Amino acid sequence: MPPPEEAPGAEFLAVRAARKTYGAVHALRGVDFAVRRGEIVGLVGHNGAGKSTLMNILAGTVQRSGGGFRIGAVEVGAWSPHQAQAHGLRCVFQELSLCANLSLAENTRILHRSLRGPGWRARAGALIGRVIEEIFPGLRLDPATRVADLPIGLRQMVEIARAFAVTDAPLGCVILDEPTSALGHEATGQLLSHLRRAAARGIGCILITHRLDEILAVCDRAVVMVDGAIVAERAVSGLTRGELVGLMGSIEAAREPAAGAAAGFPGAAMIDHPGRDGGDLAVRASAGEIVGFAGLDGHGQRERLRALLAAPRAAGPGGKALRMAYVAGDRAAEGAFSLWSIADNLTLCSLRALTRCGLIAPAAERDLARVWVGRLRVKAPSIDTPILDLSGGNQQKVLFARALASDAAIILLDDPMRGVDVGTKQEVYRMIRDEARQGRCFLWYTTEIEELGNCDRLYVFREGRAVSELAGAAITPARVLEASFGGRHG
Amino acid sequence: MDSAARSAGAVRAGRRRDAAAVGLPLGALALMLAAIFTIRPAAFSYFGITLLFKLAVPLIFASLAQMLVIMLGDIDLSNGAFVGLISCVTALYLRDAPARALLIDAAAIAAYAGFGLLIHLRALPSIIVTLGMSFLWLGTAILLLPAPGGVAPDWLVGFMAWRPPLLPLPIWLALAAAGAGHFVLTRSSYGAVLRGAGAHPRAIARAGWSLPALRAATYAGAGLMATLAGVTLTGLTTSGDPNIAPGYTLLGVGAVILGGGAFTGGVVSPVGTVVGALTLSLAGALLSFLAVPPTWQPGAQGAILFLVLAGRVLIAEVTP
Amino acid sequence: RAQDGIATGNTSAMSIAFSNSYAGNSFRQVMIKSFQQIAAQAEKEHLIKGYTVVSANNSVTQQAAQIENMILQGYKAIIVLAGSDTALNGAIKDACGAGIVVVAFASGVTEPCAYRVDYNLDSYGKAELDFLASRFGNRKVNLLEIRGMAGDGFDKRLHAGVEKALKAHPNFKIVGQVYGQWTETIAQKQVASILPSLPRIDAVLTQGGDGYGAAMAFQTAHRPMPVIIMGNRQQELALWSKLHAKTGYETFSLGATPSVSQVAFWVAQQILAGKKVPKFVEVPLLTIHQADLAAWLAKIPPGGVANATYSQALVAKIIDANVHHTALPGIPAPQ
Amino acid sequence: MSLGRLRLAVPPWSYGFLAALALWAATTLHSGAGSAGGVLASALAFAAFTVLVGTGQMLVIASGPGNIDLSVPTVLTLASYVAMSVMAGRNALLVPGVLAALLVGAAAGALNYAAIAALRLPPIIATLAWSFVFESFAFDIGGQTRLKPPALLSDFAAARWGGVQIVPLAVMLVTLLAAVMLRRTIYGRHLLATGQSERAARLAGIAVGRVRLAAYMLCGATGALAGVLLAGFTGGASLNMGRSYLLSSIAVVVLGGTSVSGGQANAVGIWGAALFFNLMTTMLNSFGFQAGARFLLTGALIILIVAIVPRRRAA
Ligand SMILES: Nc1ncnc2c1ncn2[C@@H]1O[C@H](COP(=O)(O)OP(=O)(O)OP(=O)(O)O)[C@@H](O)[C@H]1O
Ligand SMILES: Nc1ncnc2c1ncn2[C@@H]1O[C@H](COP(=O)(O)OP(=O)(O)OP(=O)(O)O)[C@@H](O)[C@H]1O
Ligand SMILES: [Mg+2]
Ligand SMILES: [Mg+2]
Repeated sequence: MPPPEEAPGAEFLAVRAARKTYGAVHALRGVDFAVRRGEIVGLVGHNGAGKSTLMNILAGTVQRSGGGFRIGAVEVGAWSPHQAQAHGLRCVFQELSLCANLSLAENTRILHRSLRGPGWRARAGALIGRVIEEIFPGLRLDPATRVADLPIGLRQMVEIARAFAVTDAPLGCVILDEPTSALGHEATGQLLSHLRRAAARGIGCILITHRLDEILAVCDRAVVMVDGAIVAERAVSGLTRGELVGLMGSIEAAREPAAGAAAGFPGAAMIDHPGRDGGDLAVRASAGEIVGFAGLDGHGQRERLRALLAAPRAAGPGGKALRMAYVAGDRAAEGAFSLWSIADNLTLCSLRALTRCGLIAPAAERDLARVWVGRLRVKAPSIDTPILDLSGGNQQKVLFARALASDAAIILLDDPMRGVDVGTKQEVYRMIRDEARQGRCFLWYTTEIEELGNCDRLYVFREGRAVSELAGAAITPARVLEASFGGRHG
Repeated sequence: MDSAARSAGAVRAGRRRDAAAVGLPLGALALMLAAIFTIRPAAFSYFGITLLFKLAVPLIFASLAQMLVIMLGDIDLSNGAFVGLISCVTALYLRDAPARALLIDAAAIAAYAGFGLLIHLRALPSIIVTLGMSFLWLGTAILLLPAPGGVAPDWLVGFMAWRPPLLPLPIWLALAAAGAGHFVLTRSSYGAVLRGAGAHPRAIARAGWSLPALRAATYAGAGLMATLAGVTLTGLTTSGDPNIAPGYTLLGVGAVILGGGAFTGGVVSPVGTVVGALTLSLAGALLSFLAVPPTWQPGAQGAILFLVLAGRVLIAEVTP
Repeated sequence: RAQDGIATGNTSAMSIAFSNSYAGNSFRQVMIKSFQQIAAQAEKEHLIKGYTVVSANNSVTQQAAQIENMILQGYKAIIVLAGSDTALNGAIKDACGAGIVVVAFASGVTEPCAYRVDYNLDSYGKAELDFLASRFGNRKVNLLEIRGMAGDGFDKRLHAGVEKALKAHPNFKIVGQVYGQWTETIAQKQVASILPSLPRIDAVLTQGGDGYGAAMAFQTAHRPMPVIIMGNRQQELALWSKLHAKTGYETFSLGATPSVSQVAFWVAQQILAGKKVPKFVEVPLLTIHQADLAAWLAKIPPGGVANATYSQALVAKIIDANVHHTALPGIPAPQ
Repeated sequence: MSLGRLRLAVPPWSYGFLAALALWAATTLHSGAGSAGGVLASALAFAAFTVLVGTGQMLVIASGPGNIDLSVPTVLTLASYVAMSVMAGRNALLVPGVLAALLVGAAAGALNYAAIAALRLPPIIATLAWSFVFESFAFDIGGQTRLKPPALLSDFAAARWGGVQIVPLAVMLVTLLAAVMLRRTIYGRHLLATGQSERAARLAGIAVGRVRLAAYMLCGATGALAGVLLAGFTGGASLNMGRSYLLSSIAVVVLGGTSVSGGQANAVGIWGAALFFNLMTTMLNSFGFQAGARFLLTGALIILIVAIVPRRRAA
């Protein structure tokens, strides 16, 4: 859908010279930012650029260290989540903000205070059901479902719907911080078209995403942040992906072909994991191979990765069982150790190699951490920085480094690029290919179809089974999609 | 899309889980009652059931107090000592100076809320703060009443001995407590916010609620429940004792867990808790029906606990 | 006028229950065993139909619930060692209301319908201080008092006895007070913690179960051993005997006998058999003087407590002595 | 501002030591300089047992939210009875007795974990239920008597080495070992990782179950060791010897800077907290407050200390 030609409406909210510091870290260094009614603003920037911080300040969940704040024409001092709600500002945060123990209806009630009194549950259920149907038609979730029972993708959809639901205060602006990182292909499309519809009704939107195509598809204006400052602002019409990447200061490398097989691999077989039944292919992988797990989100790829982890290992060269490492995409729940520094997180899987006479050698440990922080360009003051102080993407890099730094011969990647910026992605792709060339074996589950181009071979999953196998030149988005939706493939 | 089917399945699983949370302690309770009625058929009477569950009434309220705190993801080690303090206040003042008794009770509840606030604002570990609180309650109780004594007002003793129609008083009170708890915490719109605050406080704060206020309110609610426990207990014992109920602290935790609660915050069931309290109270008393040699009585108590709770494995089976 | 001697009413169809508040120390273990022994004997002799012992885990609310259950089970008498002076009043009243004989022993149960079998705790404190007076005369004496548990009725009554007795001895001064909870290890820790801040201690008042801990604390702190009133535990007596051999150390030991549970048993049985029994039955404390020390030591098992067996006849005599306000039959030292 | 900087310069776990120091000073002021040495010696001697029990408890608490061992007092008692029974008062049987106690402690820990894992019980309930069972075993073994230690054990427990008590020194060694284990061994890292996030630890290749099992077994073993030493120090194993270690073992761990939500532990801080508790008892005893006031002050001091310790706030 092309952006509308008419000028956007009146200014809804603006910050001037907004600053935020965390101790010595300047997360925001004097940012001017405004959003108008009916306007969709795309916010892009590398990991740790300060996007989430800026949104948190707008939503009132983080107090700014300095700068002005205007809502409509009124200058405001203190700003709280409650005030933000009352003025019709909603935020879908990068880490989900639904209470897992509550039902959809109850979660809706949390955000909408007017849902109370007799019959509130029915009203809340009807409201959330209606909005879900409007944004993601055909989803039909029972409002009595507990959020804990939903997979992450559905939770994200519910949270988005909750933000767009309207009760007493009119909706002014919705902030979406990487809403599509957990959404499948179809849902992403549905969301983007809903954003356009909402904008047409005069609702402002701020969309943060690392998928630049989404920015180009729906936004009116793109704002680029680098290191806590806004470095560029452009109207999107006429902007190309290359230009946008250029504004962010990193150049997108041209995609190299997968190189594993070309360099004389595959080597020794490392994995031969039988399927559950006849319709489920055995997963095989060899040293030097990058094997992708494709298919729609939540069709059993992750479960298969976990099964591989638990299965008995093949013996390696020395007769010892091959070791595996796992990189989780859900870093908060399955990856990061929140009380630890970068160094502690990074070296966890390499401790055996760092041990001298039964004790871990601190110097060796720090060296290892420094090397990998350097290689992956983790943006942090030091290797002793607590991992939670890093931006989401940088945390993910540390988890990547943990797996790569270990002596694991097989590395399982569970949608590991969630929330990683384009520049870093390119670096990581390169690193994966390098590591594969040196004899490691990767099994890589991803929901992003372009990423699959890095694989030598892939298994497409449907309804919990690996239903087909594609290799080399056969890996094209069209064939992957066809297999995902059940088209027969030879 | 299979999301509709998945969601419907999840709803069914959720209902099963809720039912199991209450059904499990209920089953254990039924089994124990069956054992008692077999050993002693005379117990199956209005009079017998009254005697069996009399002392469960204060434990029900103490468990509900503990449940509120566990709902926030905290634990309350001062619960039993607080019940002791209230029992002293009740026995000392409620008969002759009711206004004074109510004032002290109100101040104690406010103190509870204040400590809840302190725990939240300074992000303190509740386990140690409530341990400190338990000393405060005990010290105050001993200052007020240096040795067991005092007299409960006649109306209170009379009420606890009242024989209402149809069902024995303890059963009526259990039904009322479970019903009120279910309505406030599980059904009402504010209950949803409170449970949410226990599970994911950040999400609740982001939705514009004041966490300090929610926490203070919940702790005050816990204080109120513990006060009810102290008052009803005094009505049963007819006098006050600072050391009367330290056992309620862990029994209450047990009742909450048995009733399907979890320490992760936000996952509690008032109905389950009430049934859990009835079950545990009976489990402690069951020893007098079983001819267990004295040496092995503590062991038998441990075994009963294990048996009663072993059903959780079944819950885990039905709900992956 | 009550009939003296053993009442012989037929109690062979009646069962007696014993509700005990706490079983977690050796004193209580011996007490339970003493009860079981005498009750089993009585059962064999068809004096009773059956008996049961139930211990609550130091929880008075649980004990109250257990008593309520005993009412349901049709016991004719319930013997209670109460975890609280007052907290069981409701349950005891229910039992009395159901026509059950309730005998509370070694506890200050205040419910008037219950019979009480107890020591005279005033005499406990008095005996301690009188002995010390005999040792120290009119010299100024510094005392350390080890009490039981704060907020407990037994502790309060015993302490009140001590205070009363102190009035007669103005030269005695309590310079320190700790709570040992009738537990050796806790008493040792508490005494050790206060010792450095105290002047010379001449004597230590105890409540039973705490004398040895106090002695250990003095020993570890390398302080001169004061006259510690002992509590009839074997290790206390052994230490006393050892010190006596070495330095001529002399003290005095007194305390409850665990077998007071037997007295309570017979009192209950006698009431059921029709004997008129006063509401308060005083039982004698067991005292050990230097002269009897060796004899007692030889009889008590290592790590055990001085004990005596109460026969039905002896208990009948104790009851009669209470009725007539005559001297209680003492517990003779073993020969 | 300067206060804020001062607070940051003082690590949280050292607050116990500072508070202990203050209490020590107060007691000394009250009862004369001559008492200072004796007060400290007695505090050290008794703190040693609490620290020993607390060190095991710390490993359990650090192994994840909700993990706690309430069976410590009865394990301590049971192991002590087993040890005294095996030793039978003879010096020659000292080593077998200690080994038997350690075995009992470790087995108790394993049973605790087995109930937690197999019956899916919250640790607080599972360990409580086991503690009842262990109590019955202690009743059965020792019940009616107090078992005496061999002379060698009593001598060791009271021994001094140039005026310094041996047992506290030995426990300091245990503290050191625990601290090194947490920071510098693979097991320590795995334990702390497990404590922070079980799922993440599993995916990082850590055998979470085995790590927790080991924590519970170590906890049982330290409790058992404390039981043996305590029997030596107090002249015998008695049924209620473990009574005061239930809440104190948890309190010293938390006050010592270990997080109740798991994943973070501090072995050295336990000493500060244990000294604090012991010196508080000393102070309250020597000031001669009434019982009620003693409890009030105890509660107020505990809350005060935790409340003033600065901690990393959640964002
Ligand atoms: N609570 C905090 N404490 C300390 N530093 C923080 C905190 N939150 C964010 N930061 C720092 O602020 C900077 C901006 O982080 P922010 O989360 O806004 O980045 P982002 O642009 O959203 O990145 P991403 O795309 O990875 O989500 C980062 O350097 C981060 O390390
Ligand atoms: N990511 C991984 N990398 C390497 N090994 C792993 C990984 N995950 C699990 N394992 C190994 O697989 C085996 C089984 O793992 P599992 O998670 O079932 O262990 P657990 O249940 O925590 O421990 P236990 O077997 O003691 O109950 C363990 O030996 C573990 O070391
Ligand atoms: Mg972000
Ligand atoms: Mg396993």
